[in-house]
This record gives sequence, structure tokens and C-alpha cells, in this order.
Amino acid sequence: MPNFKTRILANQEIAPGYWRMRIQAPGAVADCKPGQFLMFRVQLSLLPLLRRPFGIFRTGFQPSDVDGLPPVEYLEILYKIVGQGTAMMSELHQGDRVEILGPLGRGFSAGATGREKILVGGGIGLVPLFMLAQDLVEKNRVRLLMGGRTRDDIIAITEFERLGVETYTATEDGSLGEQGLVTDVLEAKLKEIGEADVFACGPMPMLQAVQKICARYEAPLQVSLEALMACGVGACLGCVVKGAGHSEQTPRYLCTCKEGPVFRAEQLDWDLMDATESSCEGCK
Amino acid sequence: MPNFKTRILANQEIAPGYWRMRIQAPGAVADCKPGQFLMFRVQLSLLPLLRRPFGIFRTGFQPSDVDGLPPVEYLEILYKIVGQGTAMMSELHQGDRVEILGPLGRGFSAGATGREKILVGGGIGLVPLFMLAQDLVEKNRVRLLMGGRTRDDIIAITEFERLGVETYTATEDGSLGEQGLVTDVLEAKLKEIGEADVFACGPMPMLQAVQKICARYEAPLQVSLEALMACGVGACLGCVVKGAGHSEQTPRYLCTCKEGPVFRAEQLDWDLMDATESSCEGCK
Amino acid sequence: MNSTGSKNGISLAVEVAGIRMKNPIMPASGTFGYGEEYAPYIDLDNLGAIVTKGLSLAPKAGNPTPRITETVSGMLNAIGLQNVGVDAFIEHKMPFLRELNTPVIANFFGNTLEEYGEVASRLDAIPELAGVELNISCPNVKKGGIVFGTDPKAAFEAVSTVRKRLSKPLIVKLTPNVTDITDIARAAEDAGADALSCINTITGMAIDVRRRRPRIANLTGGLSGPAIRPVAVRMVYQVVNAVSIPVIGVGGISTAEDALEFLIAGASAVQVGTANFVDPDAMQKVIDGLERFCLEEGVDDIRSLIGSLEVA
Amino acid sequence: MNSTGSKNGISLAVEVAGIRMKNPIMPASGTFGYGEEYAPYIDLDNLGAIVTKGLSLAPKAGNPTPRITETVSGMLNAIGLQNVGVDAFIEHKMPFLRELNTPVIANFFGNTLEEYGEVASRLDAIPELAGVELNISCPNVKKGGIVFGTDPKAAFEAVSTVRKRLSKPLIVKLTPNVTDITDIARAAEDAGADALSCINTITGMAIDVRRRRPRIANLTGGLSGPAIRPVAVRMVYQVVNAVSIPVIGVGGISTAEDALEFLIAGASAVQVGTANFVDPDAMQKVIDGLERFCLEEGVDDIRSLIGSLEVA
Ligand SMILES: Cc1cc2nc3c(=O)[nH]c(=O)nc-3n(C[C@H](O)[C@H](O)[C@H](O)COP(=O)(O)OP(=O)(O)OC[C@H]3O[C@@H](n4cnc5c(N)ncnc54)[C@H](O)[C@@H]3O)c2cc1C
Ligand SMILES: Cc1cc2nc3c(=O)[nH]c(=O)nc-3n(C[C@H](O)[C@H](O)[C@H](O)COP(=O)(O)OP(=O)(O)OC[C@H]3O[C@@H](n4cnc5c(N)ncnc54)[C@H](O)[C@@H]3O)c2cc1C
Ligand SMILES: Cc1cc2nc3c(=O)[nH]c(=O)nc-3n(C[C@H](O)[C@H](O)[C@H](O)COP(=O)(O)O)c2cc1C
Ligand SMILES: Cc1cc2nc3c(=O)[nH]c(=O)nc-3n(C[C@H](O)[C@H](O)[C@H](O)COP(=O)(O)O)c2cc1C
Ligand code: FES
Ligand code: FES
Repeated sequence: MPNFKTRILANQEIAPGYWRMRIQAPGAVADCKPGQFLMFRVQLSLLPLLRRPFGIFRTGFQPSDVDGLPPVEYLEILYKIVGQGTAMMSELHQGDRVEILGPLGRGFSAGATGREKILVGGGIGLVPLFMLAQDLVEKNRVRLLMGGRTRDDIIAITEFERLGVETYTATEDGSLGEQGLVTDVLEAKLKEIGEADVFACGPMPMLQAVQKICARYEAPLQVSLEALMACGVGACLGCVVKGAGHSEQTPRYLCTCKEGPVFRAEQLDWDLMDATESSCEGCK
Repeated sequence: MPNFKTRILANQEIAPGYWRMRIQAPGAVADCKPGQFLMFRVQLSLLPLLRRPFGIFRTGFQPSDVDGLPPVEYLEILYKIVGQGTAMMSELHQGDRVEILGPLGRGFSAGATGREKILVGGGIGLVPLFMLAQDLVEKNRVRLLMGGRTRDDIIAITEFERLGVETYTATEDGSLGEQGLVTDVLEAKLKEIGEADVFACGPMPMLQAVQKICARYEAPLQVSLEALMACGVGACLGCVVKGAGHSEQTPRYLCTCKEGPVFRAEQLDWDLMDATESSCEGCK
Repeated sequence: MNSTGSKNGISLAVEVAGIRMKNPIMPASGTFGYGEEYAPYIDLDNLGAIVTKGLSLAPKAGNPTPRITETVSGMLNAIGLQNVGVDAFIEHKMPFLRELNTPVIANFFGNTLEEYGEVASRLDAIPELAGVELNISCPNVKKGGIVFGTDPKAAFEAVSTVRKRLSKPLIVKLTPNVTDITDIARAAEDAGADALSCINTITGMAIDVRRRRPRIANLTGGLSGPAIRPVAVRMVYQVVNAVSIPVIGVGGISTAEDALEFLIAGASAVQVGTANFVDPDAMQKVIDGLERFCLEEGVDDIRSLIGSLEVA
Repeated sequence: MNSTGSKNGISLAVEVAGIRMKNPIMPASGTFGYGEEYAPYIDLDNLGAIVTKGLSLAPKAGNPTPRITETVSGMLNAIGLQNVGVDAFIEHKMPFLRELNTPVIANFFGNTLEEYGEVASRLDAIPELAGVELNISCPNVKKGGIVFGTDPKAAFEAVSTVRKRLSKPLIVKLTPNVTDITDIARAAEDAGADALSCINTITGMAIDVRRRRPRIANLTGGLSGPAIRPVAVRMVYQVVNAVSIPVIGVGGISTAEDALEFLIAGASAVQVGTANFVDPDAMQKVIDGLERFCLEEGVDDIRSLIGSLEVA
């Protein structure tokens, strides 16, 4: 399923400003790996011009509308309205035609079986963790630490619970779960458990804090990054991030779309990662 | 009703490629004069950038959806799909919000009461003639000569008939009415009647033929022109047409949007009117 | 919006080349006629200033048609500077403009130095004109058609000539069709301009592929509209950093956010052009949007945003 | 589409600078990686040619991020010419490209004359390269950063230097950021270019107004995409009429109709850039659309459309 025209099966608001879109996608279940993303073409006309990148939340089959026909294979994205493109997406309806490029990029690798797994999600950053959780729960104890500014930012938690994931929630305003930062919860859990693989996705300041904590506890960390993207396939070199060992003299850039969006923490240069450098919503 | 945001009441295909849109328009009945037009904003986003000009087909009142509320005042446009803007218009639905600038321009003047009136319409050029016919039938004998390439181009004829207008149809392929050009019908009628006021709207080659015939029979002629327009209000000077007495040395341009779109034939320079100069669909 | 530009404790007022404006928003020349065309659609007294269609010594009939065509997020025009001429402007257009509570700026041009000078002195004699805007994007017919605005020397000469005949504030409007706009900007400053406006349209072309004909009779036309905004913002930023007189930003502005890009880049005021065609109320929306932005961002004087770009 | 470019009795084949192409469609440098990135999405053997990302002598890391931002119907980029360097290109990228049934054109640049010359001679040694495209939109570090491509003399020198080290077909890519592109075009022709391609991106800028920061770290970037098409068509038309070598049109092409504007204006072939990002299949659609157009218009050889513009 490299680049295909397809149809929307459903598009609903699941929390204020957060939407879930289900898209018909033959081959998705076999093709999409946890942590991969797609490039969504908002309109067939050229406004907005560029496609928008979104993590793949999950894939599956739903019964066909038409009796006797086989089930319909789908993928789902969860998106937050932040600008023109996502606002236009929220106005699309079931049956509308859309164009998808994907699955793209390198996803998560599962890590050693048996070790505890801690997933850390910040707001919409939860998206790429769901398929990962699906894979991990088969052989591991999996916890999801979910953070957001307010209760509205905590989405899809029950779906993780249904998988058998233990969930912990922290909101900055205390409107759901513990009051505070999800990274405090992470620190507490690592202290408690000792050893664990950590997988994180969310705003850059959260990822930076997660990285520091994991380094301290020597917990292997994989992060999923966001970056401004034009092509999604490694051709434009617009989406790069500074790799370990980067300096003005020996610059080392990694492509978020092709070498990522999931990186092992050691691949990246955390000192040089500028929380405000990217204009991504997630990184503000 | 100068520039206003409003709603679509209905938008239907009435013949292959021809659509009728009814738009809520408080004040339309009193404000819109026969031959005037409006500038229609296809999308609130900027694609396409410019508004599209359309003649006002008619105005009226329809009963409100809601019991007890007063009738809803509307105006109607008839449009032919020719490019991006009109294609997008055909995808709008009842209830969609649109923006209208108008009524604009100078319309038809009725001419001497009692003289016979001949309206000549070519394809979608019929549009501005309907409100004129409504006014004229009260005190005059009115005939509509309607031409098109094929039967699909002959629209809204029955509505003229309901007003009490005598209609004559000519199609180039003979698929409806007489086979031939509407201008042949005009010539025959003028020969038969002797004296009449003529009002015409349609493609430039048709208007040029109409002008020649009317000049020969000394029949006063008013024509409604099309031109590429940016502003519709006389500010950009993009929509000009050559006026009588125009030359390289003494150029005389008239604004189609402000001084027209209806002109008396004597105002225009017919020798210099280039049928292919404008890239308007109607003038091809 | 009251006449001081202050509402909700926010001041939108600016001063450019000695012209005081309620707010930094004015129409771009040629997109707003002589003001009266838009009077039914927008309260002209709410604008920072009004800029007229470009005037020449004699009336000018303009180019053959078609003169305009739409492009992706833009339009091309080759109106050919059709205008009523400076005398008819004084007689027929000034009576309307004079009654407004908004400064009026007359845009003008010439095809020779003499013409430039002569129009300047006639405009200078109109007491109710707040200032003039000199369009130097015209070919110098005496110098084989080289455009005044693309050569620093020719620009200097044109601006000097006008400066000598003019006591009113002089804004010089620059063309973007140059290798280095700062060369021209400095020449205009040296020759006595009080402010600069940039940019005029970018020369472009469009072809009707079925008919194999140019879409406008003049073959080439000037590209305007949202498509050119990034180029305009860049040039305004360059010019602001090259001269010490104020700069007015023009090019592709249709929203308050667009206007803010120019102000933050260093423009002291901005002009809205093509957007007026799309929405006759566009400038009012920009003004209201600027005020809302200031409110949200805790800015009480819009002048504090001018040139506030933080460059690493 | 078979390898001769002929289907339905229509020939789309063209020849540019001695390079034979099945059709006039190729990617614009920097928008198609080294070809392999798009191999999953489009049949590379169907293209007229492949143009690589710009190569330099040493690998180049490129600019800090953010490097790109969307604008209205366009995008700005300041990638900073990140590339693997000419030697890694030969070692790692050529093996893939060599297997294709499509001519490969290597785009390259330098910051000194010596660098230009050295890269040219290394590229000249690659037998499977059909030709090279010289990007002269780079600053000459030895001459205080003046851009090779904005000064006719500097352009002449750069092209001459390369010409001396190169026996392969030489295409020179022109920047639009100049007052008169025909000056540069003629200089390149005089210095031995076999063909010209125009245009590269137009310098632009965009600002995040809430954060008062430039949207790309490099401050300015190159504007590409549909927004710039009218400017590109105009410049191609000007250049075609100023030189006698073939011209390749680039800038804002996303459909067959867009490509036809350039061909009718006189371009012998065209490049598709930003549109590849929007639709990885864009070039195939352009090729199919050209064929459909020829069929509808009764054109049996696309070359008969080249330069077919009728000007009154
Ligand atoms: C690998 C990846 C996965 C993502 N997964 C999700 C997801 O699952 N759910 C979700 O809601 N969002 C996700 N994002 C962010 C999402 O792409 C942006 O929110 C979206 O592009 C914003 O588009 P807009 O037109 O509404 O915003 P605008 O701000 O109007 O967009 C302007 C431009 O900036 C880009 N842009 C803006 N914000 C971001 C951002 N945070 N990251 C990358 N580009 C951005 C847009 O793509 C566009 O090119 C992901 C981003 C990346 C790179
Ligand atoms: C005063 C006036 C009244 C009109 N009344 C009607 C009417 O009642 N019904 C109807 O179907 N059409 C009418 N037209 C023509 C209508 O405006 C065009 O068909 C329409 O603008 C085409 O838009 P598009 O985006 O589909 O075509 P495109 O070809 O994609 O449009 C590109 C540009 O060309 C302009 N354009 C294209 N064709 C014309 C044209 N014939 N006249 C003016 N501009 C054109 C568009 O407005 C746009 O700016 C009228 C035109 C004028 C000037
Ligand atoms: C139809 C039209 C006519 C114009 N006429 C003039 C003019 O007479 N004098 C002038 O200096 N600029 C003229 N311009 C240029 C505009 O003032 C402005 O510089 C340009 O359109 C860019 O701004 P915009 O993108 O907001 O339209 C004209 C522009 C258009 C679209
Ligand atoms: C991301 C990006 C990278 C580019 N890199 C190069 C390059 O390395 N060398 C070059 O000559 N042009 C480069 N260009 C310019 C394009 O080749 C092309 O000239 C320009 O984008 C205009 O075409 P378009 O509007 O179709 O994109 C680049 C353009 C983009 C958008
Ligand atoms: S988005 Fe183009 S290289 Fe990653
Ligand atoms: S459309 Fe602008 S003057 Fe007529």
C-alpha cells in the first residue's frame, strides 16, 4: 500500500479538538508496523500544498456494509486540530476520497522479551504507542504513563486498558489522574521497577526530560520524533534532526521520515536538541 | 445587500453541465435589477483566489422551513460548469455558507412601452434575460429567441413561457427547435415584425451577428457582455471593453462591471471587438 | 475603532514619512480605484490611509484586453496604468477624497524624468494630499525603455527630480524584479525619499495551452496576491536593514497574520492589494485582527511589534 | 509508454543537449533524492531523465533546522544543499542509477571555481552519466559571497571552468533572483553551455508571528511550487528568445497543462519539483496527461508544440 486513493470510513471527534479517522486501507494489517506513519493528502486541490504526517494508531477489519462481502480492512489515525490542514480534515465525511502515502519510516523494535515495558505518551504523542502495546502485551508486562495539560488531552486510554496495559495518568492541572508531569511518574516507576525498556512520544520538552531520567536509570529508550516534512520518503532532507556527535564542524543529520521517526536515544544529540527550534505543534 | 455571507437554499443540476443555485438573500427582490450580476466567492479559503461573476437569474420568496416564520427571500443563479470554480460550486450543498457581492453593474433599460421586445439568448447567456422578461411582459409583447449548440444548452425555457413569453428555439445540431443559428431566427422575426427593441446575451460571435442584423433593421439593441473580472466594482480596470470611437491613438475603454455589463450597442466598438481576444468561455 | 486608533487600550496608530495614520493598514495602489469604488463596502475613515490608482500627466487608456488572469493563489495584471490623469484626478476625484477623515496618498508615475517632475509639482499643489507614492517600475522611454526602478542610477535620478518639485512626504515604491533590491532602496533614500514601499508586482506570464496564446494581451503581467508574500516579506526585511527611512510592506497580504509578518520584519505600515478584490472588507478584517492579536499577546502599542523579529 | 516514447502513434520523445529522452519530463534537482527514494512509487524507466540532488566535492551536511515551511501554494526550503559528496555518489548511488533505462543527469555546485572544476571532472569520468546540470545559484566564497549566478561575468567564469573539464553535455541552471535573466543566460551560452534550465527557487521568507521568529532557521529560503509558475514561465520565455541553445523549464509544474505552458513558451523539456512531494506519482500523471493532450489536439509529435506560442 505505498500511495493510494481510498475512502474515509468514519471521522469523529473523540475529545475536544481530538479526532479519530478510520480509513479503508487494503493490506494495512500486514504492512503497518508499530511506530510507522503516513502522509495524508488533505485535498486533491493544492491548498494546503503539502501532505500532513500522522502516526498510524491501529489497523483492523470491520464488517462490510454490504451483506456477503468480506470485511473491510482499515487503518486509524488520531489527530489534533492545530492548523489549517487538520481543521480541513475534521470537515471530511464518511465516503470522502482521500490519498494516503504509507506506511513510512522505521518503527519501534520490541526490545528484550520479559523485561518490563514502559510507554510514555504526551497528549497526541500517544498515537504510535498503541500498536506497539498490542505487540508487547503478548509477552511482557506493559505500563502506559500518559500525560497532558488537562483531562481533554488524555485520549484513548481505555483502549490501552482493554489490551491489558496498566495505565497511569498525570495532568498538569490535575483534572485527571495525578497532578503533575508524566515524567515524575516515569521516575517513580523506574525507581520502583529497576529495569525496563522505555518508549516515548510527545512534545520535545517531555522527551528531553524522559531522556535524562532514562539515562540516569540506564533504561534503554526509544523515542518517536516529529519534524516538518515535505516528502516523507527521504528525498527533500527537510525533516532532519541532529544525530549523536553532531557539531558545526562535523554535522550529523538524521532523516526523521526515513531513519526515524523512531530513534534509539543514543542515536540523537540531546544536548543540541532545541525545544523551540522546530515549529511543530508538539514541540512548542 | 452589498457584500454578505449567506446560505445556499438549493443547488441542482438542471441539464447536463448546467446548475441552478438558490441563495438566501434578504433585500434581493427590491435591490436586483434585470441584467445585474453578482460576484460569488467559491470558497472562504483562497483557492480559487478570485470571485466568479454570475448574472442574477431571478429573485423571490420561498416559504420558511420553520412554521410561523416569514418567507425566505432568495436570488437564483444559473451556471454552467466550465472550469475549477464552477466545478467546485457544483459540489456545494444546501446549508453551505457562501459570500456574495452584489447586485452589481448596470442592467437593461426597458425601452419604449408598446414596442415589441425580442430577447436573444445563447446558451447560458439566457440568464440575465429572465428578470427583464418579467418586467417587459406586463406592458409589451415579448419573444425569446433561444440558441444553443445542442438541446442540452436550451435551459429554463418553460419558465419564460410561464411568464407569457413566446419562445423560439434553434440548435446548431437540430436536436431541439429549428436547426440553425438563433441569429437567423432573429433576422426572420425582425423582417416579419418590422420594429422591435432587441436585448441579447450570449457568446461574442452571436452578439456580433445580432449587432449586424439590428443595425440593418435599425432595431435598438442592448447587449450584456462578459469579461474577465477581478473586483466587480470598477477598481481594478481589468474588465474593460472597447468603446465606440476607440483607436490606438484615442483609446476608449468602458468598464464591463461598472458601466456594463449591459451596454447599448452604440456605446461599443463592434469593429474592434475581437471574438477571440477574451478568454471567456462565452466568447470562445 | 475611533479616530485615534485606540480601543481596548491598544494603540494601532503609526506614523510613516510624517503621515499620521490611525492604523498601519492602507490599500495598495491600483487595487482600490480612487477610494469611492469601495465606499459602499468598507468605512474609508477606518483606514490608516488611502492610496490612489497610479496617476500620470495625461490620461492613460491602458493596455488591450484581456488584461488580467487568475493564477494559483495569485493573479497577473497588465492594466497598463490606465488612469484619468492628474488634472482629472484633481477635478473629479479629490472632491470625494477631501471629505474623508483619512490621509490620502497619490500614487503616480511617468515615462520621462520631465513627466515625473511635472506630475509631482501638480500633486504638491493639492493641500489635502497627505503625501505621494512614486512608482518607479515604469520604462524610461528616453533611455530605450530601461525601467527606472531596476537601475540604481536611474532610480536616483527619478527620485531626485521628484524631490526637487515636492515638499510633501515622498514614498518611493520599489519593484521586486531586481537582483538586489537594497541597491535601489539606498539610491532612493540618497535621493531624498521619506519612505519606501515594497513590493510592486513580480513579472509573470500565463499561457492558454489549448489556444497557444498568452492569457493576457500584453504577454507578460504583474503577479500579485498570496503567492508572492514570501518574496515580499524577504525584500521588506532586506530593505529595512539597508536603509534608515521607514518601509511600507506590500505583497500578498489578506489577513492580520499576513500583515504582522511584514510589521515584525520591520515594516512601519502595510498595504493590502489583491485581497480587496477577493473581499472588499479585507482591510477592516485585517485591522480588527491586528487589534485582536495585540490583545491576545499583551501588546498595547502596535509600534512595539515593528521590527521585533528575533534572528538567532 | 514504451521506451521510444511513442504510443497511440504519438511521439513524446525529445532531445536536449544531445541527451535523448522518452518524454520531456524529469524531476527537478533536490526534489527526487538520488532516484531510489521514489522507486517504490513511480516507474523510473518511464521518465525522460533523472536529475540527482546537487552534489559537491566534499559531503555537505546542510543547514540547521527547521529547513522547510509551507507557504500559500508553495514552500520555502533552506536545505543548505546537504548531499553525500561526489565520491560517495559514485560509490553508493550510481550502482542503482546505472541499472535504469533512463538517462541520468547529475546536478552539482561549488563554492569556488576550483571546486566547480573538480566536481565536473569527477562527474565526467562516470560513463553512465548522460550529462550534468550545473547549479550556479551558490555564493562564491572567494569573491565575498557574490552569487555566481547573479553576475554575468561570474557566471561566465564558472561555466567556462566547468566546460574545460567536461566533455559530457552541460546544462546550466539559472537563478531567477536577477534583474535580467537573459544577461546570465547569454553569458552561460557564450561560456559553452549546451542547454539552460530555469528557474531555481525565488528567495523568500516567512515569519511565525506569535513567536516573532523566522520559520526557517536560515532566515531566508527558496520559494518553489505552484505559486512561482507564472514567474518561471515568463523567464523561460525570455531566455528561449535570447539564446539559441535549448531550455528546460522548471517551476511550479504539477500537471500536464502546467508542463505545456513551458513547452509552448519554448522549453524543450521540463522538470517537476515540489509536486513530487505532494504526489510521488506526479510525473507519471504529467506524462500521461501530455499524451492525452496530444491525442485530443491532434498533435502527433510533442516537439511540434515547443515554442508554438502565438504572440499577436
Ligand atoms: C512522524 C509524525 C507523526 C505524527 N503523528 C501525529 C498524530 O498521530 N496525530 C497528530 O495529531 N499529529 C501528528 N503529527 C503532527 C501533525 O503532522 C501536525 O499536527 C499536522 O501536520 C499539522 O497540520 P496543520 O495543517 O493542521 O497545521 P499547520 O501548522 O497549519 O501546518 C503548517 C505546516 O507545518 C507542518 N506541521 C505543523 N505542525 C507539525 C508537527 N507537529 N509535526 C510535523 N509537521 C507539522 C504541517 O504538516 C504543515 O506542513 C505527526 C507528525 C510527524 C512528523
Ligand atoms: C457579468 C457576467 C455575468 C455572467 N453570468 C454568468 C451566468 O449567469 N452563468 C454562467 O454560467 N456564467 C456566467 N458568467 C461567466 C462566469 O463568470 C464564468 O463561467 C466563470 O467565472 C468560470 O469560472 P471557472 O472557475 O469555472 O472557470 P475558469 O476558466 O477556471 O476560470 C478562470 C478565471 O477566468 C474567469 N472566467 C472564465 N470564464 C469566464 C467568463 N465567461 N466570463 C468571465 N470570467 C470568466 C474566472 O472568473 C476566473 O477568474 C458571467 C460572466 C460575467 C462577466
Ligand atoms: C490590478 C492591479 C493594478 C495595480 N496598479 C498599480 C499602480 O497603478 N501603481 C502601483 O504602484 N502599483 C500597482 N499595482 C501593484 C499593487 O499596488 C501591489 O504592489 C501589488 O499588487 C502587490 O500587492 P498584493 O499582492 O497585495 O496585490 C497594481 C496591482 C494590481 C493587482
Ligand atoms: C527541497 C528542495 C531542494 C532543492 N535542491 C536543489 C539542488 O540541490 N540543486 C538545484 O539546482 N536545485 C534545487 N532545488 C530547486 C528545484 O530543483 C527547482 O528548481 C525549484 O524547486 C522550482 O521547481 P518546483 O516549483 O517544481 O519545485 C531544490 C528545491 C527544493 C524544493
Ligand atoms: S520529509 Fe523529506 S526527507 Fe524527510
Ligand atoms: S472587474 Fe475590476 S474594474 Fe471591472
